[in-house]
Parts: sequence; C-alpha cells; structure tokens
Amino acid sequence: MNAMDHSTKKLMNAPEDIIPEMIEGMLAAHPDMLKLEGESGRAVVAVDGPRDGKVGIVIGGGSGHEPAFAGYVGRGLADAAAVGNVFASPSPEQVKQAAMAADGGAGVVLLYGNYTGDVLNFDMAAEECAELGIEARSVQVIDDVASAPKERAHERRGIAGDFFVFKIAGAAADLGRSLDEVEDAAKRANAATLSMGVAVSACSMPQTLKPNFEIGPDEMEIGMGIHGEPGMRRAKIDTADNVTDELMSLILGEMELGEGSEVAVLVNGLGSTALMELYLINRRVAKILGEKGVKIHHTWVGEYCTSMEMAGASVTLLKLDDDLKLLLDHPCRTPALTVGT
Amino acid sequence: MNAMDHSTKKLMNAPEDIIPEMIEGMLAAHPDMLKLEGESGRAVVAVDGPRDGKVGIVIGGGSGHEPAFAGYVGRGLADAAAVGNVFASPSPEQVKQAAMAADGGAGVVLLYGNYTGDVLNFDMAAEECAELGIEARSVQVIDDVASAPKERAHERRGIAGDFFVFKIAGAAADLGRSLDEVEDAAKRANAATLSMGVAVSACSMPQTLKPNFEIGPDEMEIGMGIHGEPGMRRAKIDTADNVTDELMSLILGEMELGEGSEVAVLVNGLGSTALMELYLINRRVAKILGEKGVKIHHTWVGEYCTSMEMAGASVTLLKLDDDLKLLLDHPCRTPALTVGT
Amino acid sequence: MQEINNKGAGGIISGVAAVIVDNKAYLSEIDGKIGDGDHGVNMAKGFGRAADRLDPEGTLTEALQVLSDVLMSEIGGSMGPLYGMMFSDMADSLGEAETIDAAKFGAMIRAGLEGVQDIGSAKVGDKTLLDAFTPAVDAFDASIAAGNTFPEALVAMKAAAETGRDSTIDMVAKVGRSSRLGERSRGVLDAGATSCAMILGAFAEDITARLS
Amino acid sequence: MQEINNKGAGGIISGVAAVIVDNKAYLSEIDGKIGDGDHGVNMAKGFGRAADRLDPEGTLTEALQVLSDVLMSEIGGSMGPLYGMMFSDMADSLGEAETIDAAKFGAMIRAGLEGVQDIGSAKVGDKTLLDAFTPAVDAFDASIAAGNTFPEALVAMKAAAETGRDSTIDMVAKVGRSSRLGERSRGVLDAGATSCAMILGAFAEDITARLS
Ligand SMILES: Nc1ncnc2c1ncn2[C@@H]1O[C@H](COP(=O)(O)OP(=O)(O)O)[C@@H](O)[C@H]1O
Ligand SMILES: Nc1ncnc2c1ncn2[C@@H]1O[C@H](COP(=O)(O)OP(=O)(O)O)[C@@H](O)[C@H]1O
Ligand SMILES: [Mg+2]
Ligand SMILES: [Mg+2]
Ligand SMILES: [Mg+2]
Ligand SMILES: [Mg+2]
Repeated sequence: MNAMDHSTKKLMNAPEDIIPEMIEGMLAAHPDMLKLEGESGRAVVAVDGPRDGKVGIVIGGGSGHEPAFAGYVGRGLADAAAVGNVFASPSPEQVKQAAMAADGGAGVVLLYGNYTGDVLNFDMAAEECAELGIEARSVQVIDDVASAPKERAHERRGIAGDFFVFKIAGAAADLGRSLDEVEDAAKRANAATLSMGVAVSACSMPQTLKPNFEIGPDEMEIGMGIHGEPGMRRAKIDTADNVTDELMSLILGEMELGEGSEVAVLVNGLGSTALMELYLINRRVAKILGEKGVKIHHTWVGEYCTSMEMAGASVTLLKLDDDLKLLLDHPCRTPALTVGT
Repeated sequence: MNAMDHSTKKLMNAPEDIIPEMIEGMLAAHPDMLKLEGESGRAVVAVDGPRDGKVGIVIGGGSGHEPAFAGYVGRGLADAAAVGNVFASPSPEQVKQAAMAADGGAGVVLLYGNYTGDVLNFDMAAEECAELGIEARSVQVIDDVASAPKERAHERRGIAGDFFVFKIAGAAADLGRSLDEVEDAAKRANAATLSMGVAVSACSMPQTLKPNFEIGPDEMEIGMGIHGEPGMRRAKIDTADNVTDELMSLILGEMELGEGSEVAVLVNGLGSTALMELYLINRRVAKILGEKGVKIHHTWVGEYCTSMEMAGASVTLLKLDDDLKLLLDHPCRTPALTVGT
Repeated sequence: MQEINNKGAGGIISGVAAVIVDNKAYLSEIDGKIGDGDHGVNMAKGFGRAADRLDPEGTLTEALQVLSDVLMSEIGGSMGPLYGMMFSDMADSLGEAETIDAAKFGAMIRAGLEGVQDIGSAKVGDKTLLDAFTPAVDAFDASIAAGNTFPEALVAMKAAAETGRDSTIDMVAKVGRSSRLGERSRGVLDAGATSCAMILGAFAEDITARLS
Repeated sequence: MQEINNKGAGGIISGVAAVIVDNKAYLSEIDGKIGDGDHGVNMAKGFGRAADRLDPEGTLTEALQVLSDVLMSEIGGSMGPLYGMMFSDMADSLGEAETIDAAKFGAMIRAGLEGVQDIGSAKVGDKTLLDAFTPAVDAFDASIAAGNTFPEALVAMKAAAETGRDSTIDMVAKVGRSSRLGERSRGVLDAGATSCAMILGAFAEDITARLS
C-alpha cells in the first residue's frame, strides 16, 4: 500500500506519445540498422535484413521490455519487429506490416511471447498474411518455468528466453534454411530454453506512474512475470546466492543436464538492478553448472528483456546441441546483440 | 529525509565480498575476453590485449559504475583495468599490477576520471611503475561540464566521457602508435568530449543500503555526479525534451559545433532509467543536432557508465576530426562495447 | 416507445467511452493485482480515440464500427481483438436497421458475445469478461421472454452483468495472463469483467434515457 | 609518568579502529551530503582490517605501519593514500623508540601532518581533514611549550581537533570531491575532518589512560 502512494519518476514527454517518440529515438540512434516501414509507424525493419528467398523473421510484443523487441532487429537476427503499446501486444495491422516488410517470398516466422493478447493479435495477423499470399508460421516462446507446471508447459509465459529463440531462428533464416526448417529451429530452441525470474520492486505505466504491484520493502517475488504478473511465492529478500540457487533449482529440476552437457547462459536484468548484482548472480550460476560438469558455451549478462524500471533479474539456460550451437554462434548485428562477424 | 528512511534492496551476498564476487562473476561470463593477473585480485586483464611493443592501456576507478571500468577491457580497447571498491579509487598496488600486466615494453597510459582519490592513487602507481622501468603517462578524464566552469576545466570530474577517451586511446594503441602519440590521442579525445548528466533518484552503498543523497519525489538534479555528488541545480522534474534541452545547451554553449561539424553521441543511463527513456532523450539530442546541421557519425544509447541503481541519464558529445573518427571506428571487442571487426 | 433510432445513437458509444476513460486508473489498478496493470490505460486509449473520431449524431452501427476499427488496428493487447471483435459483430448484427428495439438489441449483444467466444475460446467461470457478459445477455433474453419491457430487460441485463462481475472475485483464472496464478488469482475482481459491466451499464442507461 | 612504552601501545590503534568502525554509518552519511557517501564504509573497511591484523601487544610503530599498509595497498580511495601516508610517516617518526613522551608524540603527529600535506597539497581552510589536524598539532605543541603536562597537551589537541572539525561547517570546499560545489558545500561538516578528530580523540584518551 505504501508503494502505491508514491509515484515513479520517468524522463518522458506526454505519455500518449511515448511509443512513437521512443521509436523515433531508436531510429535516430541506429540509422545504419533500423528503419520504419508501413503506415502504422510500428513496424521496425532491418536496413539490410529482408532478402529475396530468405525466410522473414518477425518478432514483436508490447513495449516496456527494451531492448526487446526492436533491439533485436538487424542482419542475422530479426527482419522486422512489431512494436505494441506498453505491455500490450501490437495490433494485427501492425504485425501484418512487419510481416510484409520481412517477407522475401519464402514465408515468415512470427515469434513472440505466449500471452493471450499476443496470440490473438498475431493469429489474426497470420490470417491476414495468408490472404496476401505470405505464408506465416507462429512460434510462441514459453520459457518461464514459474508460470505453469511442466505438464502444462504450453501455457507458460515467454520472458527473457525470447533472446535465445529469436537468435536461433534468425540464424537459421540467415543461413537460407527453408520455412519448415526455420520454424523447426525456433521450436527446438523454445523447447530447450527455460527461465526463472525474481522481482524486488515494481515498475509503472507511463500513464499512471503508479507501481503496478505492491511489494514490501524487504520482500521479493520468485517467478514474477515481466509485466509484474504474480509469480510463485513471496518471501523476504535473500542473498544473491540463495536466490540464484532457487532459480537454478527450478530450471535444473526440469532441464536434464549432466557431465558433458553444454548450455548458453543469459543473466538478465529487469531494469534497475545493477550490473554488479547481475554479475553476482552469474558467479553463482557458473558455480552450480561447474559443479555438475556442465560446459558453458557462452554467457550474456545485462539487460536483454526488461520491465521498464522494475528491479530484479532472471536466469535463462539454453541447452545446446550441435545445430543450436552453430546457430547461436552465427554472426548477427543488431542494436542489442552483436555476435561474431 | 523520507528517502533516508527506507533502504534499497540489492541482490547480493556479504557486502564485504561484493567486489571480489562481482569480479568472479564477470570473469565467469567473459572467459574469452577477461582474466585476472597479480595477487591483488583487482587487475582485470584482456586475454588477448597486451602485446609486445604495443602501448599498454590501463583504465580504472572505483566500482559501482559497471560496465565501467573492467567492461572496457579487451582487444582494441583497454589492456587492463584496476578495480577499486565501491566509489573508491583502486590502490597504487592494484593499479601497478594492472600496469605491469598491460605493459608490452612500450610504456602504459593510465586513464581515469579526475577525482582526488584516483589522482592520488594513480600518481603513486605511476611512480612505482617508473621504479620498475615502465614508463607511465596519465590522462585524467574531465568531461563533466557541470562540475566546474570552463576557465577551470582541468578541475572537472570524469563521467560518461570516459567511454570516448578510453575508446580513442585503445584504438591508437592497437594501431601501434607510440606512447607519445597514444597519450596525445587520449588528450585530444578528452579535450573534445563534454558531458552533462541529470539524476532523479539516489543509489546506495552495499554496506549501508541507504540512499546516498536525498531528493524529493518530484525533484531532479541537473549536473549530479556519478557518485551522487551534488550538481548545478535542483528543480522539479521536467519533460524529457526540456531536460535534454538544458543538458544540450550547457554542452553546446562550450563545444563549437556548426553546419558540417561531426560528432559521436552517447546517451548513457545511470542505472535504473529505462532504455525507453534513454531513447526519448536521444530523439531530442538528434533533433537539436540536426537543426544545427551537425552530422552524427555514430550514437550509443544504453548503460555505459552507471551509478549502481541511480536513476537518471547523461548526454556526452565527442567532437570528431578525421583522426578521432578513424580511432572511434577502429574495431574493438570487450564485454561492454564491440565495434566493427 | 420501445425502440430508438439507430441514427443519432452513435452518441451511446461516446457515453460508453466516457465511462471507460473516467475509470482508467481504477481498471488499471484492478488489472495490476493479478495482471499487468494496463487494462484501464489501453481501454482508455482505444475508447478515447474512438470517441474523438465517431459521429455522435450518426448511427450506432457506424459508431460501433469506428470503435472496433480503432481497437483492432491501433490498440492491440488482449482487448483489441476481444472487444474489437465484439463491437464489430455487434455492428454487423445491427446493420442497416433504422430502429433498434428489444429484439434487435438482444440479437446485437448476443452476436457480440459469440464474437468474443469465437476468438477467445473462454468459457463462463474462467474469470474473464465473459463472466459478466454471458449472464447479462442471458438475463436480457430471459426478461424479454418473460414479457418484460425493453427498459426492464436492460435493468435485468445491467444487474446480471454486475452480479457476474462480482462473481469473478471468487474464481480462479483459467485463461489469460492471470491463469498462471492458480489459487493466487482468487480474491480479486477480473479487470475485463469489470470493464464489460461498465460498458453494458452505460448502454443500459443511455438507451433507457432515449426510450423514455 | 610522562611517557608510555612503545611496546604494548599497538593496542591504541585497535581502539582507534573501533571508534572508526562504530562510526561507519555516521561518517558515510556526512560524506553523502556533499561527497559520495563512502567515507565511513572505506574507513571502516581499512581500519577494521588493520585491527584484525595488528598485534595490540606489539609496538605502536608496528601497528601504525600495519594500518598504513592496509590503507595504501588495499583500500584506495582518497583515504588510502592520505591516511596511509599519515600513518606511515608517523611510524617512521616513532621508529625504534622504546618509550613515547610528549616530545616524541609531538614529533610523530607533526610528521603525520606533513605527510598529508605533502601528498594532498591542501591548506587549512580548504575544508579537509587538515582543518582538524593542523590546529590539533599546533595546539599540542603550544600546550607543551607553555609548560603543560603531556595529558594536558593531549586534552588541548583533542579540543583543537574538534573545534577545527566544527569550523569546516562554514567553509566552502576547495579541494577534493566536494570542491566542485562552490557555495553548496557550505553548511555541513567535512567527513575527513570528522574522522580525523575521532582518530586524534581516540589517541588522546588511550594515551592519557596509559599515562595515569
Ligand atoms: N480468452 C479470453 N476471452 C475473454 N476475455 C479474456 C480472454 N483473455 C483475457 N480476457 C480478458 O482480458 C482482460 C485483460 O485485459 P487487458 O489487461 O487489457 O489485456 P492483457 O492481459 O493483454 O494485458 C482479463 O481481465 C479478461 O477479462
Ligand atoms: N587533498 C586533500 N588533502 C587532505 N584531505 C583531503 C584531500 N582531498 C580530500 N580530502 C579529505 O578526504 C575526505 C573524503 O574522503 P573519502 O570520502 O574517503 O574519499 P572520496 O572523496 O574519494 O570518496 C574529505 O572529507 C576531505 O577531508
Ligand atoms: Mg497487457
Ligand atoms: Mg569515494
Ligand atoms: Mg493487462
Ligand atoms: Mg567519499
């Protein structure tokens, strides 16, 4: 209740304009990588992304998760992103414009987190694409272990695991694989990716500036969603090691990893958790994996899928096989992620 | 007063261990780029940085500014970073160990922000280097316009402008330039770099978890330092556009830019300001420069020099000439910054 | 008079929009408890924009279509398609009708209900707007079938929507963002059911006023 | 007795460290007003570590050297070199002395003062620890010169340190982190002057106790 009293400070102009203005600022920052296409003003397209004969990769979702989603647009990753309002899926029209821009004649794969709103809008967009003769396949990212038990894994939310699923699909498309193959790669990445998050403070909508959930000054929530959706349990905030142990045990309880297994690691900050803290979490993740004899192929630590100014973090593991490794290592160049080249 | 009552939540273990643990987590994340050398445990060294005959680039300062400073260690940028405690310069011993690791026989350039503590410690380290036969030159970054008037520019603090000065010096060294030339490049970058910051909320030391300054729920401080040092003025928080106008006018009041001038832009987040907000600021920066006919050579938007979980942002401009442009574009590969390659 | 003119009834949607805009903060707050706190913000954006664009002197059919278009093409989120489809199917059902009597109104809201069911595949009891909408449509039909007047049926519809809305408090969410919470979703109102009851309430009041 | 044994006086530094550690939060809070809020944290880390490592039964010379080494090699910040140099020069001044009388003590603190001045190049009035330290050393010498006893001179030193510390409130900082604030640095204590007065006060009390 305390938290509800005070309002957040944001450096912004009129809240109604925040998304178009953000997009403007983003294009101004990355004119070598991003441009806008279509009339909706919400289809951010890679300058050198879509190519004839290449499967188009379309990503998207609500805003407030920056650098997701438009930050992953660029050569070797996504061809276009549909940018929704804060925490609200883009509309079918906006997704369709992104898909049209991304289409190189070989069809498009639509990748997004598994939320009712996104599913509804992207499904309608896929139908509209079909009417235009663009074959669209959809893969909903479902990495958030906290959001449903294993038996109902298809109901899970998509959180920071987007990062790996997008990367893998983008690489498969960049390598010239077919629509079936790209869809398959995205699905394999999705099946091999699990995440667990923890939140310690709320974020707020630009329109209300009120924290979008209440959390006590000494509390944390294990498993909180990236829009502030309640998670698995509330508890007193604990040490970085203990929190990481809990996140990891929920992931490892489900992901079969043993001596010789290989993973990629993403330690993701939700917005206002310092990089220093994320490195503390990564220290423990590496230790736990090391003790199990699991090889860490690559690690990313930083803000890759945020909830505006929410404080907290998530850990994501991608279990690798040879093909996923090849795709993960494939070069890409986007505002939020550069690999190889 | 209000702010002093509640304490911050950090995901951490024992505060005494936070720096060694952070370094451990950082090395675990980037084993392909970073390693530790010397007994202090505070000299983070590029795996493929120091080379025989190359001028060594040594950076450093207090912790709490992550990814600065160790995040800029890697091929083409710094060879080693000395990592101090939170907001406290590394000791002469720690700097010396970084310098020893970075030395390739051609001398080293020590680069750090202009703070009493850093100057004292790095100067002592430079003397110790001389005793070991390592020639050490020092360049103190002085980009923070808010911290002293132009006539006393040499007294200014170093803030996010570190980014450009380090990058330029690192490139000059990587290109095989002499100690004199690398020092000169760093000085030219330093003279061509100006920053202005704004803070809207405080950060806290891991040991106290108390906000390290007081700021009202509707206030901002123009020109606040990256350790929470008071700035130029307190005011009611304003729109992103108005705040950016003020930051830019202070920079442009001093940096001579006209039709045809070229700059690089860094819009830096202090810790908990969302990327969305940083893009709003960049939108306005680009607009202001565009109206003056100034060409933006490249823009970076993100967290490059933070104050743990402080909320706020800074704008840095580097005025380019041909040589600075060449050095800025020179490839580098570090945890926090990849260019070209 | 047991009917209203379609022409001029576009203003009903202006009234609906005003209620939603007025309740922006409240609806977001409810959504914040078990959702992501944006329901009021998104609804107000869509309904507010539609109110700016529609002609209150035009037909209800046209106004419904304007509202649907804004929701579908610009708003996104769950509400874009769900309410978008609802209002578009309501507009289709009403069509070129000159006047709107109880039968036309009943058919219109039934069409809207089926539109939401079609696209969202949720059922009564899932803790969604259907828990307000379904009993409201049924209550309207039942009231008319029992020989009540159009205004009486509207009263029944509104009351049923509110009872249905309140029934969501005790439910565990089965679909949508809150469905992952299991037992933790119990104990609070559903945001969509709350906005749906507001919309139906605004319809009822405005039409009743026009009928008298 | 107007002298104490050097051997066994290492414990004085344990006491000094305890005072600093106890005032960790207070010193950081003062530093937060016009600095970066870390003075207490860094001081406590350095002095605490030194207290763990030094031998309270050993000489003051050794203890001062341990404290200086920790500050210089592990602590960094402004205090590492400044206090590091101060304690190292104090240790050098004391050297192999068997006993410490007023003259030795006076020479020791004067050496420490010069060490700080040398490395930091600040002057009285700049709002630094020198504003406590300088008048304290002068007061000690003056008191002895006036024929007072060692304990009386220690009282004078402590009092002058505290007056000097309080005088920083009205000063505008000329060096260090706060010097960029101009007029805004007026009105609050200087953190380093505060810790310096604590250190000198702890010295005075412990030595007085040993003398009696
Ligand atoms: N499948 C569905 N069918 C009907 N209503 C639904 C469905 N899924 C969600 N809802 C409604 O949507 C409301 C949430 O809307 P809103 O907050 O605007 O979207 P989002 O959940 O995408 O943020 C819920 O309160 C619920 O009433
Ligand atoms: N040149 C100097 N000479 C003497 N004392 C100084 C000098 N510069 C700073 N100080 C002292 O250092 C104190 C601040 O110490 P501390 O907070 O530990 O370091 P930092 O400013 O690096 O964070 C100031 O309060 C002041 O008394
Ligand atoms: Mg939403
Ligand atoms: Mg400091
Ligand atoms: Mg919602
Ligand atoms: Mg300080």
